[in-house]
Amino acid sequence: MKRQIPFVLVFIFGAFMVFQYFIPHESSEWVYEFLLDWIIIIGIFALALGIWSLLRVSLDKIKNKKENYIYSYLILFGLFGEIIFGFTAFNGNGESWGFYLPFVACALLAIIMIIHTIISTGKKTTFAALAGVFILLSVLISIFDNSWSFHFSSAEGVQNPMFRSFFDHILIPVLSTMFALLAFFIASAAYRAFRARNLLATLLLVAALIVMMRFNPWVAVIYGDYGAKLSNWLMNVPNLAAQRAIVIGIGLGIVATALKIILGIERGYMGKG
Amino acid sequence: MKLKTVIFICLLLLATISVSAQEGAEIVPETDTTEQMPPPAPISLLTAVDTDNDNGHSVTLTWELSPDDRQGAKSVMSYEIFRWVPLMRDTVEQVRSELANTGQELEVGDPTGEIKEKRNRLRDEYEGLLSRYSDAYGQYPNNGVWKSVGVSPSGSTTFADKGSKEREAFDYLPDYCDFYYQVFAVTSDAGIRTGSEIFGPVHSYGQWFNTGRIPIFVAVLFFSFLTIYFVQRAKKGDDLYVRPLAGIEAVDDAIGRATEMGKPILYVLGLGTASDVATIASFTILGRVAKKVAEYQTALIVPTYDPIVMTVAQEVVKSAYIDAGRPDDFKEDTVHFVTQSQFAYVAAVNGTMLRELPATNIYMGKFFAESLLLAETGAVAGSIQIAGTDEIAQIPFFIVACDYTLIGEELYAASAYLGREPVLLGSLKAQDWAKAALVILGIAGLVAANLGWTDFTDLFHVIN
Amino acid sequence: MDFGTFLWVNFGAFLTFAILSFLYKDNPFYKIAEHLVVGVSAGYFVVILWHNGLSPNLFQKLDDGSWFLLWLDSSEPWYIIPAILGVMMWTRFSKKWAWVSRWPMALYIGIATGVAIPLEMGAKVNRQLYAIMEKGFDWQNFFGHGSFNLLDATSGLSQVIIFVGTISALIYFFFSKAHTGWFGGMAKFGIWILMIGFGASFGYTVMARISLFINRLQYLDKSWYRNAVDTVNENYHVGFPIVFWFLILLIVGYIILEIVNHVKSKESPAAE
Amino acid sequence: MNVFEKLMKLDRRWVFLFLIIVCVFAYVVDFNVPIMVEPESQKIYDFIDNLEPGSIVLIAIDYDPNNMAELHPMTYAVVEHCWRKHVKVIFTALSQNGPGMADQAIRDISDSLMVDQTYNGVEFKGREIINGVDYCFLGYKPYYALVILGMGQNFRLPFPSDYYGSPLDSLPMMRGVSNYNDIDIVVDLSGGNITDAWISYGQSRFNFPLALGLTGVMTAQYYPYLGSGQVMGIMGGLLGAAQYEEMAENPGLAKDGMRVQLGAHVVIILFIIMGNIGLLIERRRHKKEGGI
Repeated sequence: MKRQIPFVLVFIFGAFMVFQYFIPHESSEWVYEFLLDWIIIIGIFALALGIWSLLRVSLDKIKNKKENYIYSYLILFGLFGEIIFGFTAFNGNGESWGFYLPFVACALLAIIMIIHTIISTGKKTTFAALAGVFILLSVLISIFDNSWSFHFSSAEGVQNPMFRSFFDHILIPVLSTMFALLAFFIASAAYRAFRARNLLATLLLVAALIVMMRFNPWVAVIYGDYGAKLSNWLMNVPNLAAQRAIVIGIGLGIVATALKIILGIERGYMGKG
Repeated sequence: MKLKTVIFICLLLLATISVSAQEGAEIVPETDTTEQMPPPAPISLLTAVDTDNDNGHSVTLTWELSPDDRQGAKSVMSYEIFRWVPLMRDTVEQVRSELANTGQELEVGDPTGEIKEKRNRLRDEYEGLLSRYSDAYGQYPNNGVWKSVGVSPSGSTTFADKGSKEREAFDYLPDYCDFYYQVFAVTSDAGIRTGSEIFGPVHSYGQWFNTGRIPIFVAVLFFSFLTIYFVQRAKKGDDLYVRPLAGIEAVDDAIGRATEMGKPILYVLGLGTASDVATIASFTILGRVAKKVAEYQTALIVPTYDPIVMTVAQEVVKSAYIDAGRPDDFKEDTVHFVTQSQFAYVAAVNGTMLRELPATNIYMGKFFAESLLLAETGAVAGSIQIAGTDEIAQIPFFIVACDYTLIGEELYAASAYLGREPVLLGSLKAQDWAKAALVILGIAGLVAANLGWTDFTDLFHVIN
Repeated sequence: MDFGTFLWVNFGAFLTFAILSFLYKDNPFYKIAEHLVVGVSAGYFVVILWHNGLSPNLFQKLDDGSWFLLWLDSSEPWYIIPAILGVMMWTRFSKKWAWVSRWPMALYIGIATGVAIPLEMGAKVNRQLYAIMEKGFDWQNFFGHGSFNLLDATSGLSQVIIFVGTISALIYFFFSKAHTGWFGGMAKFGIWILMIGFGASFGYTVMARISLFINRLQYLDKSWYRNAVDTVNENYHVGFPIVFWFLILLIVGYIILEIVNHVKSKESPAAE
Repeated sequence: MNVFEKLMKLDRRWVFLFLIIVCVFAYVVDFNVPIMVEPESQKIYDFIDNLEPGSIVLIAIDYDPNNMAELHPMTYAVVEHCWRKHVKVIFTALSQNGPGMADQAIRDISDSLMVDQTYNGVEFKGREIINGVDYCFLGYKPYYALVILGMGQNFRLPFPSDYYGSPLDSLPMMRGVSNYNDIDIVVDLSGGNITDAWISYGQSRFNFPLALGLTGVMTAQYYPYLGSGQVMGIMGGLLGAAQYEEMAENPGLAKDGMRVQLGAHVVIILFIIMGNIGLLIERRRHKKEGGI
């Protein structure tokens, strides 16, 4: 029973969605949009599980003092810091920050102390007492400080200057530099893999070289716009043929896999026990 | 493409409605203009029908061009379409905008519950008005005015008067109401115009089957039949041959290698969510890999990008350990969540690779720009790498940087290959037959196209 | 430039260098940037999904109901169902009830696969099939439009190559037939076409990826380095040159340390 | 191990180091990169160069910061060329982060117009660029295809007022300018699928000359439109921008970037060749040893 119901659900909802595609009527659209809303909401609820997993792994490292455990504090700091910023905002235009930063510090320390209370084996009472002190401090600040306040039901927190600074000066530089590392990796991958070991590797190498030469001004001066024409032809003829075949294959693969799942032929994705 | 065109023309129409609503554009009286220029000839044969294959709330008009379209001094520059609307429209619009305002007020805050109450009252009033609204359309030509619903450029002979299906939207167009239309040919001087004969009444309503999608329907039915047929044959014990795939055979060796070296295996499910079929296919592969890993007692690391993917992957790995008879060896943190940001995830996985030095990295699922970042770092760490993705743009990078790559649909075949269950191999057979059918249809269609038999090729044309 | 911005700009530059240092090898700076950004991005998504996902898609749908009636009196009470399903996901925290979480998962996967079948069949199979047969070969311009031009992508010859290429590449993907005889020949041609296509699209991407690095160079140059050397700049801050030289010192020091370590390890190979 | 084997198995960090040195060197040191002008970008330049003073060009800035490195230089080159020739410019930004890009470009180019310059032997006096006289920035509106269609009727339909809030009729240059008929050419600089909308909703419907500036990855995809005449010219990636600068004799951002591109491409190609030479020599040696 426990094991059968999920597969029945998969079949019912899957089959419905297949037929829904062919029914343009309003009522079928309504169900469709409603179900897609479900997916979004379930996904957001599941994020709690994700954050829990992230915390567990970090705490486990700290608790067992595994290699590099010290960096796990940075994860905690970033995670809780950003969450606190995202749910608080300054009243007025934010010209006065009041005791905002001390509050954030107290709240973060309180969280760290609570965590240590949970994971430590000795000294539990010391950590608990410290946690109590910091909680008290942050509660007091949030009661008596009028320059900022919590916002849960509206999105003022996203405009919080600290939230934006974290985004602009931590996330953006790191993420775009990570992306930019590709400039180097594409070079090293080309060096390592573009060797004429056999016919297939040679075809790969020659096609890539022709296209790369097209963007090299020195080569263009010698060959004229022949390189540009050749590389455009490569993209619009052999590449188009390759893509078309792959797309058709992928389409059939997706439909076959989805069918196997809806019909209950493939059950490997669902747990047992 | 056609659907897009229709949608965007309709959006344009909405914009014009809003503009004309502000200006309160009514039909310009056709006097005094004759002394400057004679009015253009009107359009002819105006017809309006419900738009086909949609959810209703839309009427399609067609007409024959005015003889003055784009020629001569009284050249027609555009056609303006008018629909007759009851006078009640202003009341309806007023209540609707008040209702919309309360929605905005609610977002600011509603400490006393007053706004909420007002909103409910307005909503009831609005619903009542709407039900009388459709009756008012029936009173044509009394108690109503002509209202511009859109402009179509010269040379066009069709226009879709499409409204919203949302009852509280400003352009809500009710179904099953009597609509009357008139189209004006307009010259460069907006005052000089000629109206057509009035057409009506016409209803809009939703359909229960989209005939434009029949080719897809047939294809799905045909393919489902093939799959079920071959799976049944496989169940009966037919021997099904599949040719070997290098990437799949490598998986077994790679797990063995990891065991020998005493190093872990890193399995990356990619950036897909659990709603991507590529990721679901990857789950089943993960299941097979995890089972072997459990048998060999090697370590497995599965960092995930999406919390639902993490949950499903945990289930999959856990049951693989149970299948292998080692439920106690399963640790929940084997599958862990990292973060939902693409490059932050890559940063973390890259760090893991250089710290844990896995013997084997397996990438299966949806990958985007990070494919090469992962694969090159994996190569630095000296791992054997096996990749499979259906993101066409990323396949070249995997081919270049990995030892084995499953191209496109081979990813979907992989779970059948790894499991070697006859039932799953049956579906591969179905895929092959479908491909053969496509090749034959493609050749036949091309021959038909060269001979100009568009009737045949149109059979395969999907109209949205 | 106020002091807060000064600190942030420098921190951004530091993180940029920290990530770039990964090219050499894994190091403490990279670890700092990596762990920090994992935490911050996870927190960022919690906030964004709360404000942009949960709030409009759930809370606002139920907010005209009252909690003691379990929001059943709201105008769209059926939105309680996804909320319940979401909460069912949380049964995973308990070992005994974890199986309940499979129901929402089954729903999720059922809906996703069901949506995919007709959609992918239409977009990937039907549409491509029609694209193959949509136009007959252009016999008039078989060798290029106007003049003889083999590199004309819309000439009849190119159309023939596209067609044959597509069919052969499809044949390469056949699973249940060994690649032998004429079938194997077609499959071989298919894989050639695939490889040429992959090579070309690889080559095309190089320029875009180098541009990403140029972007980063410009970022460091304009928003950071220029503040340190260009004293007339409105963003000039006396701290910038200090930080700049400190960073240079740090990098040089690290390089020297690495060289010393390298030499030492060569002198005493037994140490490994 | 001989030299060639070493070449074969070179640690990739040498590739990184070499690349980073060459890139930074090329970024800092100003050396001349020969640019061969392709006919596709020549056509755009010639068209704008032959415009009468007072003509109007519409420049659509449809890219995000991600594609800035490739597309920003095109904006700078084309707009400066227009303004130097006293051609008026209408800017639109149909991608979400476009307005920021356009705003920055307008400010920077206005500054550089203050200086006297000589391009292609013609001396241009520095002058002040005035909003509403020399240019008009319409700003951003969502649903780009709708906006493109709407502008075909009248610019005032999607944009009753400009980006800075002044009504279009209050701007001197917009008087008597109603739709694409009053515009000489549309230049779309885009890093995404807005280009498709400009072709199918804009050009094919309203029949104006359309020139494209695209990222390198996208370029090949749009060449078929050149053949069909829907597009009059294409600038592809940084190279296309550099070609425009070359024609205008006004080296700028693109040529700066092109130095880095050239350096990086040469390094990559050299390393590929090195690897293959190593492979070739090793193979030959293998054969010899096998023969004995």
